[in-house]
Amino acid sequence: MKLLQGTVLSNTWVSPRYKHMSIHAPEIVEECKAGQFFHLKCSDSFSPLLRRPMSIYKIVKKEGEIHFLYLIKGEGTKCLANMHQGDQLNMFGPLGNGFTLQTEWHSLLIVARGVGLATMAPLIDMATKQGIATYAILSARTKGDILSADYMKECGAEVVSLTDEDRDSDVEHVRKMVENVIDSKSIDALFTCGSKRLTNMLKGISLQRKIPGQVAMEENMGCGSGMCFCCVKPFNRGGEIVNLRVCSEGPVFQLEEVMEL
Amino acid sequence: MKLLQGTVLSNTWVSPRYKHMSIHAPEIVEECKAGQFFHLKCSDSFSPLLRRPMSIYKIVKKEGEIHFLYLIKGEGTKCLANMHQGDQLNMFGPLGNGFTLQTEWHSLLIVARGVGLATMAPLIDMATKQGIATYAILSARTKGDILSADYMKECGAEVVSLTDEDRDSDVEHVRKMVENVIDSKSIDALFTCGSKRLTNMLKGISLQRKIPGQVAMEENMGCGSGMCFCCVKPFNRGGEIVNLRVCSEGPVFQLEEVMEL
Amino acid sequence: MKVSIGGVSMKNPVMPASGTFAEETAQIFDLSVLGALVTKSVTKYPRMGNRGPRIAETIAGMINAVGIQSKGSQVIRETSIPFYQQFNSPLIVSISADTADEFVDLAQELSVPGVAALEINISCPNLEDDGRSYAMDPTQTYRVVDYIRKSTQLPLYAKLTPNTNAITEVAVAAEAAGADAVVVANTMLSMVIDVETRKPKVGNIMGGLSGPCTKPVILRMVYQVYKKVGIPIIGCGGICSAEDAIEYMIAGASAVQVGTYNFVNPIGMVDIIQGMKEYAVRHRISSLSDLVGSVCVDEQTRIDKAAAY
Amino acid sequence: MKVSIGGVSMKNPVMPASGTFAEETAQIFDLSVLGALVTKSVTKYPRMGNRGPRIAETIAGMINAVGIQSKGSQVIRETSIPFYQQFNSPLIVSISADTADEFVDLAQELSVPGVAALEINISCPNLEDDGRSYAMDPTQTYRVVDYIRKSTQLPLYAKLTPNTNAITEVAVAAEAAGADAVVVANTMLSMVIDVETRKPKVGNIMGGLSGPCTKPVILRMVYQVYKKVGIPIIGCGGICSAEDAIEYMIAGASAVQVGTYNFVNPIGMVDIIQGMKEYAVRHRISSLSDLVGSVCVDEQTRIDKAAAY
Ligand SMILES: Cc1cc2nc3c(=O)[nH]c(=O)nc-3n(C[C@H](O)[C@H](O)[C@H](O)COP(=O)(O)OP(=O)(O)OC[C@H]3O[C@@H](n4cnc5c(N)ncnc54)[C@H](O)[C@@H]3O)c2cc1C
Ligand SMILES: Cc1cc2nc3c(=O)[nH]c(=O)nc-3n(C[C@H](O)[C@H](O)[C@H](O)COP(=O)(O)OP(=O)(O)OC[C@H]3O[C@@H](n4cnc5c(N)ncnc54)[C@H](O)[C@@H]3O)c2cc1C
Ligand SMILES: Cc1cc2nc3c(=O)[nH]c(=O)nc-3n(C[C@H](O)[C@H](O)[C@H](O)COP(=O)(O)O)c2cc1C
Ligand SMILES: Cc1cc2nc3c(=O)[nH]c(=O)nc-3n(C[C@H](O)[C@H](O)[C@H](O)COP(=O)(O)O)c2cc1C
Ligand code: FES
Ligand code: FES
Repeated sequence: MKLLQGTVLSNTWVSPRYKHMSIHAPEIVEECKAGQFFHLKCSDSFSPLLRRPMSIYKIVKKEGEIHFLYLIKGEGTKCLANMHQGDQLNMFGPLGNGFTLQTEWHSLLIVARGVGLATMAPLIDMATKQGIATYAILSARTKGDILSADYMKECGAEVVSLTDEDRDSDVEHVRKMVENVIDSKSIDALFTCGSKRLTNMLKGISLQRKIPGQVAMEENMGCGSGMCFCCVKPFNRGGEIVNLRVCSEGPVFQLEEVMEL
Repeated sequence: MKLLQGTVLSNTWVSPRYKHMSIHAPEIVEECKAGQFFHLKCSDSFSPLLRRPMSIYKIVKKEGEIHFLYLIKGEGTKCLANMHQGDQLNMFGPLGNGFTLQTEWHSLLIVARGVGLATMAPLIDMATKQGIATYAILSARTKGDILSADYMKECGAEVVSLTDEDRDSDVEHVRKMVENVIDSKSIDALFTCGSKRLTNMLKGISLQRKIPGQVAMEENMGCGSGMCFCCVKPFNRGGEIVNLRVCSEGPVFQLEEVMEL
Repeated sequence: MKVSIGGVSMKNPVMPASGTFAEETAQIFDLSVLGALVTKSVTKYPRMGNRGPRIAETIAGMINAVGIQSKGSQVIRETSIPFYQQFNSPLIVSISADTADEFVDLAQELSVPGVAALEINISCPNLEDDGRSYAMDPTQTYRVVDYIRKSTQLPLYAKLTPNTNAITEVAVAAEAAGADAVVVANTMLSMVIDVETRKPKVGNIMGGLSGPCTKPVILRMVYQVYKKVGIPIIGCGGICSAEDAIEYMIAGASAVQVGTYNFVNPIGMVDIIQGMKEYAVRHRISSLSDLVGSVCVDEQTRIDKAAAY
Repeated sequence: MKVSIGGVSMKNPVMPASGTFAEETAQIFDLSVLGALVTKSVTKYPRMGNRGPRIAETIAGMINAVGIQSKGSQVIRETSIPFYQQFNSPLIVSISADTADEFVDLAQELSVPGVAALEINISCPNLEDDGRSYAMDPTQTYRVVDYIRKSTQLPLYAKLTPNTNAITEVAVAAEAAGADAVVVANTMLSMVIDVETRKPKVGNIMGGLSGPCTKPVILRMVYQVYKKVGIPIIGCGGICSAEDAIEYMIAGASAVQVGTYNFVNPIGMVDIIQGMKEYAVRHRISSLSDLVGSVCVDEQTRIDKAAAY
């Protein structure tokens, strides 16, 4: 983890609610891993005061680029959205533990929703580079919000998109699709991010079918680096309930450890 | 007084420390008078929270323009300095009482320093339009800070500039110049703004020579419109010490009422 | 939007906070849109107030040390009260005094037609208790409110100070002594120093902090007081938007006062009233009073003793 | 830049505030640059802390309700204390307990080599006084500090709460009971509610407010306490810059603690130390201690009783 000033290369609207930001930060790019995040200072003023956690969406090692894909939600992301090419972005990271891939895995199923899509894109890239096949079920409010589908395909995933507007995104429907994919593609591991209900559903399948899984979690953060215990959530670790820090013990956790959300 | 959104026409550096901003605000321009001010909201965020008082520097009735000339001092004026052409400026004003000219006056002496120069420019313009001659002694830290001299000349004043860097701006030297001008130009009234020491000196001359005078005062403000009593200063009104509101009972006061600053 | 606060009917729950509003406001918007009008605290005799500077900006707030500059009660009676009668909103006169006797005199003098209620500013330092304010202490609060209560028929709103560790006890004492509502709260005693000159930034050295920075503390006090008193609470501290006002109502306030934000946005109260209407429509709330104290809290009891961190 | 706080020599007056600093900070900068190191408050036995969310942002501040998640004193003794010994800055261990007896046990257990002083967090609700904190009350403060004092030779820093109207009396009581310094202050009890869900934004309903919004109130407390106690004051509340730290020293603090700003700027303390050096050079101050309590105030006496406004 480093504290550094990245330079904004681009910051463009990719849907009415999301922006895609690319940052030149060559000094950090080698350290970055899918599933990790940066804690970003969105403004120089005291409001908003705190940093904002943002997953790594894309790592372009050769060019020294880190990308973010973010939903404009409140004050912090509004400030991010106001940044222009050439501006300096104060970044702290990479933070947390990324996704881990076992060498014996051949095919992964990824289920993501909403802002969780951003987190999953670099996982697909990483898996493909290790010769692992990836199948992604992406869910969002509108078609416009399924932004990373193309990039994920480019990275090598086979992608299905579901949206609330098409009314095919309900949990039961997703469950059926997940079971189908597991059956037809002999999936070795499950990955998810972005939805409590999908996480709960996937955890059920993971336990039932004994397929390991990983989930990237979100929680409000203070320090982002393990010092303040502001971001803890309860997890079930070996039968015992323990409070773990999303920022430093996560954000990626084993699916089986997650408590009913 | 109105609450309105003006449109920034230009906002340019005129010296290393000062900017000149012109605003399109046709709905208000007819009401504006030299010596009055606007209370400006410099940012949309809560820091800085309060508005900033800014004298009217120039009124261009035909074009519906109000101009400000301001020193970049702290957070508020920094935010002002960051505004761009086309941005909306939230303005409250015009506020306070401007300068008043008696019909029997023929020649005025104006002594101003620092940010006080901005306040004096429209007075000269007003006097000239009423056929009154104006003589201005301008004082500042550096030659670069004597920004409005040209505009004042354009407006019709005879201008002398003094600066700390030329070491001709000390109060004693100014006093001599003032006395010279009074003697040679048969001055009817004195006007000042921007320096406590010059105001004290001028008040002395005003009393001694029985020449009426007016001074535009500054004080930290809350409401800017007479409600909160945050901006009061003590004045000597008819032998009695009274607390008067700079925003609404001023900012222009009779020189003789000013207490030793 | 209608509310009734200690017998005073208001067309909406939004009113100005004492000291941030005056006759001049009528030049900016029609005062009849307000739930009520609240004067700057008046004293019996004219007062000069503190020396300047009287205001200093802080981060997301401001400190004032105006010191109750007042024209005295007679002037208020002869000019302000008649002036405000042209508007269709009840007038609440805020009174301030150094002794309980002076409070009683003032209350009697100002219990005149045109005044709908008296707000008693017992959160300023007084002369009877070594510069402390009555509202720092439940016993003193009871004493002074009880005494004033007996001197007037008008509804009494007791304005409390946040500079106490016993805000609920003080509120309970005010209620017991017959206050018809409590205003929670006045400003927080504060200080800022200019590091270049080493001088305090307000002439009075210390002053009262107001503005958005204070909201989390005052909101907490409203929540605590609501659980202990039956009279209406008027929330006051840092309100800058309809959402802030709603937040206070959810915490337990029946009405709100807006102070510092009037300086930031001269038509702020008008915007807040409008925004509250829109919130009510959006959330299908037929009466804003349904919001009062509606905070969703489970395990209430556990929580009351819970650690701050 | 050197200071000595209750017998602990520090190379500069800047240290972290308890709970905002941990071993992880060593990955960001060399901890030896700090005046002292301060641990998160430890309890005797492991504690889970409060349920989430534990943090909510407010205007220019934040509310936390972490609830002293602690691994227990044994883990601290075996891991943290040895870990921090690699750095050339004194270690101050913050302790927290629900009873005076537990405080004494902790103090004895943690009076070990490697610990330069104990900071006693008496500003959290305890079990002996109906959920109030010791530092809300001078008598309770005296009792608990006195009791702990007798159980250890280490310097004791008493960390006070701003949620009291008697901060000076509490500080005086802590001094009388043998505290070697007071930390002014902990967080301000606060609350924020989400107006869409009507739920409090922290799981614990209420939490402690920290960050720049609190500075004017805490600075005022430092100023008041400085006039009444002889032991050093450690100022803590909203410090985000060298100027803020200097402002606290001018008000009366001998050293400062930085909390929330560590989250905003992970190398914030390093920047503050550097900025203080530059201030000293710019103002030709040979020793920062010359600043302590140097606020320029005329008519001191008049002022002490002056109105907040
Ligand atoms: C590890 C991690 C990775 C994330 N990656 C992404 C991403 O790639 N793209 C994306 O769009 N969003 C992502 N998020 C969510 C993102 O951090 C929030 O949307 C953002 O903080 C909202 O800030 P705001 O000021 O716009 O909204 P507000 O709602 O005004 O924020 C108020 C406060 O709540 C916190 N907060 C609000 N929502 C969240 C949240 N979901 N998680 C944590 N804190 C929150 C903010 O940080 C802030 O302190 C991630 C969150 C985490 C924890
Ligand atoms: C009636 C009037 C007219 C003015 N006209 C001009 C002008 O034409 N050009 C110009 O450059 N300046 C003018 N000033 C001064 C200008 O208002 C201040 O320089 C400005 O408010 C500083 O804000 P800041 O945030 O940049 O500085 P900061 O020093 O950070 O401000 C902190 C606080 O102090 C207040 N403050 C600081 N200096 C002054 C001051 N001199 N007067 C009043 N409040 C102050 C600010 O408003 C703010 O609330 C005028 C002041 C008044 C009262
Ligand atoms: C300039 C100013 C003057 C004030 N004068 C008074 C007063 O005379 N009487 C009073 O009870 N409160 C007074 N107050 C306190 C306000 O009424 C209100 O309680 C406080 O400002 C908190 O609300 P806010 O955060 O919305 O400003 C004053 C506040 C300010 C800012
Ligand atoms: C997340 C967090 C955890 C804290 N934990 C403790 C603690 O365990 N013990 C303690 O005495 N103070 C604790 N505090 C209070 C800080 O030490 C400090 O007093 C407070 O944050 C004010 O300083 P600041 O405004 O610089 O943050 C905590 C503060 C925060 C923000
Ligand atoms: S955010 Fe501080 S420990 Fe996770
Ligand atoms: S600034 Fe409010 S009365 Fe002048």
